[in-house]
Amino acid sequence: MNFTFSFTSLFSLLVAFSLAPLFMGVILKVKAFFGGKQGPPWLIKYYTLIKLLRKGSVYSTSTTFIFKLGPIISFVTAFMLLLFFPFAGLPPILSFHGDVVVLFYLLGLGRFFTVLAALDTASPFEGMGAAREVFFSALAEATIFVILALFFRLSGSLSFAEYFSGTQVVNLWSQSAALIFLVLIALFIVLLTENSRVPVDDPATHLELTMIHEVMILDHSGPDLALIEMGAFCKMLFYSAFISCLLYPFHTGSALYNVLVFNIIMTLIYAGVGLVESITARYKMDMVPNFILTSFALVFFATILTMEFVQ
Amino acid sequence: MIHISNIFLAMILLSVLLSLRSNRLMALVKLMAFQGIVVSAVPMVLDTAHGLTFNLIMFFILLVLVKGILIPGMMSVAVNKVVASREIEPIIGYHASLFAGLIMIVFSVYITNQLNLASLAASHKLLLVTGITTMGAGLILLMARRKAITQVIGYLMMENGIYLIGTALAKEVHTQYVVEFAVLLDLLVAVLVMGIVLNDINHTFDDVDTALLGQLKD
Amino acid sequence: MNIFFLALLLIGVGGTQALTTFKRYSLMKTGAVLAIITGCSIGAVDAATRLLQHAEPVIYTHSWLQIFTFSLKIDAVSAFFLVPVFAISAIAALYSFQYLHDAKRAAGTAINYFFYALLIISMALVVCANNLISFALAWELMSVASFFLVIYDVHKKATRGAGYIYFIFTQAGALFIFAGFGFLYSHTGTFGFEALASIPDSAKLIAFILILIGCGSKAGIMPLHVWLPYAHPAAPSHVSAVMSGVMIKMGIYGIVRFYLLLEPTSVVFGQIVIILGISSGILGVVYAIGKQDIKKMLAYSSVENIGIILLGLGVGMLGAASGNKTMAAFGFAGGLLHVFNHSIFKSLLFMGAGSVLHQTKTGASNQLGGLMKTMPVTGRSLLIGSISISGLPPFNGFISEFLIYYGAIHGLSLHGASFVLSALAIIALAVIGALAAAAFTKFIGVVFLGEPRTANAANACEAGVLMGTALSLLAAACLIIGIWPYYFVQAAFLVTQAIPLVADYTTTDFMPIMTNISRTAALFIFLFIIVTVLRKIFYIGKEVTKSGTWGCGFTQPTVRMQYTGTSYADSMVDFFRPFIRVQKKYSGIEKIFPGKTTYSSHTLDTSEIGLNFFVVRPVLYLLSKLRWIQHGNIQLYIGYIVLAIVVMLIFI
Amino acid sequence: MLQFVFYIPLIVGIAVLFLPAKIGRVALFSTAVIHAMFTALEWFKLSGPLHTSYFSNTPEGMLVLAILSFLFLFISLYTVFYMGEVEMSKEPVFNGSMLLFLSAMSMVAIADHIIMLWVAVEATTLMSAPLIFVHRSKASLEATWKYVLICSVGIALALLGCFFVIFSMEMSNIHVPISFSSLNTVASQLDPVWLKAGFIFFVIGFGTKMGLAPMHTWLPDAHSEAPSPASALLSGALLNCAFLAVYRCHQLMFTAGLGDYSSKVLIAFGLASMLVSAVFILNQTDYKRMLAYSSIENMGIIAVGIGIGGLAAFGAMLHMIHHSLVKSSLFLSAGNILLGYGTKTIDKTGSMLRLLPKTGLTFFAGFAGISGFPPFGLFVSELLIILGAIKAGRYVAIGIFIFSLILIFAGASKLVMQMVFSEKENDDILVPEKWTRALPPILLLLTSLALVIWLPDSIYQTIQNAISSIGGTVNG
Repeated sequence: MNFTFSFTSLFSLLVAFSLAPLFMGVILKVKAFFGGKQGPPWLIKYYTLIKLLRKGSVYSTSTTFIFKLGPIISFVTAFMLLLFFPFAGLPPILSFHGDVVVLFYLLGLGRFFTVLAALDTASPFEGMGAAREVFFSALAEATIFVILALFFRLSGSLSFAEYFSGTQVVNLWSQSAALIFLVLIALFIVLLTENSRVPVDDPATHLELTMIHEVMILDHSGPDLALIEMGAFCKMLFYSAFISCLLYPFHTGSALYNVLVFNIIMTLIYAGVGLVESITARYKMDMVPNFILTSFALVFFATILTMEFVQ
Repeated sequence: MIHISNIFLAMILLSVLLSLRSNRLMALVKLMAFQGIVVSAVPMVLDTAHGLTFNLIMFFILLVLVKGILIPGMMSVAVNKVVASREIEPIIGYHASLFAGLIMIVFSVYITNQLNLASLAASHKLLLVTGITTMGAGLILLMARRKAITQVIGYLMMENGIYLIGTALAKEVHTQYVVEFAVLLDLLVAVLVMGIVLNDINHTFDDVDTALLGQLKD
Repeated sequence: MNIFFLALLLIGVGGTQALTTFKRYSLMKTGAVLAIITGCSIGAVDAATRLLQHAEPVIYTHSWLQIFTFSLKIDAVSAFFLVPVFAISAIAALYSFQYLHDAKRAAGTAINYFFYALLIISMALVVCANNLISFALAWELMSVASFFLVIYDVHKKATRGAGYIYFIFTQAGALFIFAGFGFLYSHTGTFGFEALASIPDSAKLIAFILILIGCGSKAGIMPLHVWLPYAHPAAPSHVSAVMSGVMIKMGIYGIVRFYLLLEPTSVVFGQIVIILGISSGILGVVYAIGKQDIKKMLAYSSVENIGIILLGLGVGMLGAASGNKTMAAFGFAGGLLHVFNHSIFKSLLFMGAGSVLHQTKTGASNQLGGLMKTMPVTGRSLLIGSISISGLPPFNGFISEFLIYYGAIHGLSLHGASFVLSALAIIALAVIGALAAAAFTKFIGVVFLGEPRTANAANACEAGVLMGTALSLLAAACLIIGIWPYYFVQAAFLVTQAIPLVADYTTTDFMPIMTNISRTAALFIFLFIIVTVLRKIFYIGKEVTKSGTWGCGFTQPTVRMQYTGTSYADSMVDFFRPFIRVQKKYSGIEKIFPGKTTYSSHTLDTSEIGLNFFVVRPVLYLLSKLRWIQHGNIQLYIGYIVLAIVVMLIFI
Repeated sequence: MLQFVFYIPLIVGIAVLFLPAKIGRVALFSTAVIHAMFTALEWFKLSGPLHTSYFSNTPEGMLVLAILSFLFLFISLYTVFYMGEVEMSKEPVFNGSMLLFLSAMSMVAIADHIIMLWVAVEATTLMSAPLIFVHRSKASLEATWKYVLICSVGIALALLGCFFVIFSMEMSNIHVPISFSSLNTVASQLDPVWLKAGFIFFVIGFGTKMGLAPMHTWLPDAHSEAPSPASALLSGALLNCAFLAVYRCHQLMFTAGLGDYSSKVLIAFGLASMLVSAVFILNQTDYKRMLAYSSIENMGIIAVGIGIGGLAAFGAMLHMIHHSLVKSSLFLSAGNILLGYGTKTIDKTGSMLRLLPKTGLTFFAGFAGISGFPPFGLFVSELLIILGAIKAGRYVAIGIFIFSLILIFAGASKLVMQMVFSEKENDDILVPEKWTRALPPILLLLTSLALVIWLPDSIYQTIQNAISSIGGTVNG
């Protein structure tokens, strides 16, 4: 395992991590803008976190230790992703050949416990959310792994560090731009799915029956909920960073400049998510699988195309 | 001598055809007795190399005793016990059976001519024709009639036919009387056993119609 | 070899003594369990040391019936399979001590132990068999023994039906294997294994396919898996644990062994195996999601895992045929390690399910719930088992799946069909993994979490200590292999060296990756502990209260309102509808004031339906149309004879 | 000395017909013992030379004789106890016929002269007829009638076959005694067309007796209606005798260089038998009929094995031995079941493990044996036949072979499981089982088991000698 404890790596990680709640605020702002409202303050998510961490909790009598494990594991797994990710093309703190498989499976572990925690409450609504969560993420998983396969086919690499910080980078500005373009669209769909954004899920709706992720954490409160929120920020951050690294060739140029560009692109991506949320409505539940399968079809198509491109 | 053997063979064929169209059991039994005697006599009238030996004559007597007297005797006892002594509604009608018998003759002539039997004398060829016809007619009786007794008669006829074919094909050197006797004994016991079973069937079912004997099936 | 025989002898003694002492129930059980565990432990330790010390293969031969030799050989492959055979059997025996508790069925229990011992012995012989005859003999003995184990509860109609289906599949499978052996024998002219590599390629393929069908029916490859969901629920749980954990792996062993012996060079072998792996894996897990009986669901999950194993082996075969070392070594090693891992967590899950069954008297998950509070040991062990079987880190299932991924991803550098199949293997693995997580969150969530749905479930209490011990041992093994996989991975790679292409594959080629994974797992645990501590700190001095679950405004929640397994699975099952049929019965609402309505659903197995519809029924129909042959009419019978003569004379 | 094996039972049998039943039982068993002793003498070549051209001790004949003698020993033992528990009005006839039947079968086993063989086979039909109709029920009468008539017709055709074989010799102007041993020496000079014709009639004639489809029609009736000891003897020994006759002719054909043709014929008939038995074992309602069809199947397997030759021929011979042992054990168990439940209908049996545990055990073990599971011998023989068949390149044949085996297994296992394991409504048992009646089937099964673990060299040698004349070898 490559262990890089350079200042820049740590710096980029910390910047990204600490900005994650702010980026979420961007989405809210964009939505408010399109709604013709002023919207919450930019730092709303920080306030929420602080508020939650200061509170106590109410636990359902139905629950067991799993209910408490859920937030911890979902946060830890999401956070671990960040340790391996080359923010702004800077070498990540940790990386090894094959780490992507481990990381996506760690995300799966987080999901496993989130779902179990939801089922632990004996609430029919949370069960409903859990069922949707596992189903949709299973479809998204297929897309992710096809992307990994495609990247291996293109560059022979199997870790985030190799994708974005080495010599054989995967990027929109390379030979296989057409393929990467397909990947970008697919990845954006996965981002919407995995982070429970419109049009897959609507975290802001008031009817629990129509939610996926938000309904699963109904019974969590206090620091537990804060952990879940932070996990969600990390995950969103990770996917956005993934997309941004594909969009811009960070492996060239100076670190500071890269971090700056990176954060701008990140803001744009979050704004894009907000834009999508503002102008589309949530799909009917039975339309969602088709939506996710579109992403799968795109990347699978791209992978098959490599039979022609890569010899 | 040739003429005599031909006459004998003609008589056998006649008995075969008659038996195919006969519907009275008693008449059938009598035909069988007649046929048995004639068949027994066939080796005597054939032009054998050795002529008439003592053994041959003894064996003829034995054959006549079994095929002409003992077996028909047993059959007639059985027939007398049966209430309905006619064949009613045969599976294949009498005319059809007769016609089948005629076809059988043509067929056996055809077969005999087809076979490359240069070594056989002309009389043996005719014997072969008769034998095959008799055997075939026996099989027809077995398949076409309902009464168990008629089937026994069919069996006997078939046996006669095979015996004739054997006589036609095999030269005397190979037939050893011990063996012939054993064959004859088997035949006798077979008919005896069939007779006993027939008797029991008649007792149990009040008839010897094989239509009653169709309970064991899958 | 002597130690091996000593182990078998002890196991055999344990089994046979049960038959003689069954009048004294506890004595019989103690004797049988002790002897079997001792024998198994000796055997397992022997096999493990043999494997890790690179011991030279030992051969034992004995002349049999003048023309045969009964030959056994323990090489790395055998030893690798021997370890789970003995180890899992020992733990299941421990578990059975309290599981079989009905003194009124003393004779039945004794018979069960006898055949249990026979099953272990025959499985050990299967993996050691060194020629066609020994393999066939051991294989058939295994079938007989397992059949009798399945029909332990013979007074139940469902059990008899299950035994019947199993019996047919096992015998038909054996005949296919024999036919495959026929092809091998016809080209080598000997019963031995030695010359198999030299037979022509076409013969290799035919023989391999026949053996694949035969072994596949034992292993539960998708269209041939029909017996599994019947037999496993019917059998007592320690038996299902051994059957599902170990016995079905004998099918895999057969495939591996004959693949290694045949040394094929064509890519077709790998392609066939991958395709079978994809179908078994994906459909198996979808059915597992759809089934609500816990043991049935676990049975389908076995089908799924056989699919994963086949994916690994198929990737390995493809790699070996294409000359891609990484692919060959990692694919094969991953498949083999998954054999080992699956034997651990599947037996854990089956025994855990057995404990649930034992305590609540029902296996229908929709009747259960909330058992985590009343059965903590079982619940926690099964939670670990479920995470492992979903292939999630830091548990053992992930290690083997990772190896397969690694192999398959390196297969992407191939071209044409091999490339597409590698890609498909990766996608299949991903989908299987995600759906397995769905299946097992359902399993844990519906059975152990939430509120109990029936009185039986509410009144359950923890099963016996020995049962709990067995479960905990296996759960611990899952975690240990997940965090320290070195020995196990090394063992799997050692076996892989039997493939000529990767015979020189050394520790340095794969160990760094394993180290990385192990460190990642450790990092995860480290972070987990830190966050847990931090969370504790945040709660210091805070008010923590208990309350009912938030019902989203609904004020009178009942336990029946909980999401059931059926509803949890509904949308996923619906998605795979062409391959899985759900029979729904809904009485509907007819009046303005609705009366009592009922709803029931039942998942049907498409392969079973297909087999029934396209094979069994047409054949039976055709044969039933031939029953007129035995019409009872004597004239007709004589007609047959005449007909036979005529036909024969025509064809003279 | 050789002839004693049929003289003694013949004489004792005739005597028993007129003696009281009690003495008859003793005579039955003691004759069985004496017969076994003579067979052993002959087996180990301890007796003096032969003085006749009608009989000879060929290896295949000795094999059949040994099986017959061995089975008869246990079956007579069983009969003695069986008779003690059932009322049979004509017991002397039954016991006497058993001995006469033994005599006839022994004669088949040692016959060398073609016509003498024919005579002996026909005699077996006639001697066994009384065994079947001893109950004189409607069903048994019907069965006997069909048995006697169909077999007589069939065997009469075999006589024609004999004549054709003789004629094939005359066509080529050869003059040797018409015994198989001397014919084999001149086989290559025989006229092939007539020899083929002779073979056809031989196979159809003796095949009728052997139960090869489509001439098998009498077999299920006779075997199911006969009292169980007789059924055991019919299935275990008689079928082998008929097979021996077919085998002799196949041997002659093979020596004459017509082995290809006769092999094809045997395989065709064998497969037809297997398919037919598959048709009727599925959905069978009568367990004795099921066993009877299973005999047809196994005779088919033997025919296929012999037809394929090579290793499969060895398998076929082993199959014959083990099938006899296991099938007669099954029929004896069936006799116990019939005594216990008083019915042959499968639906009316059940709960055997509880009601008739020993019989249930032997019946199920026998079933496992007949289905080719180890540790019983049919496992080895079926495996050998499959291996041999593929080695010989008979792919289609082995496909049908395996297909039928699966069907038969599927059909039979359902029925047997229902009989042994299913719950019976009431626990009425007419005659409770006894060790004395359970022991012979157990011993027969154990013999099969023992022969799998250790096959005596003399049996192995005998089989090898027997199959060497049809190109059978254990080395492929």
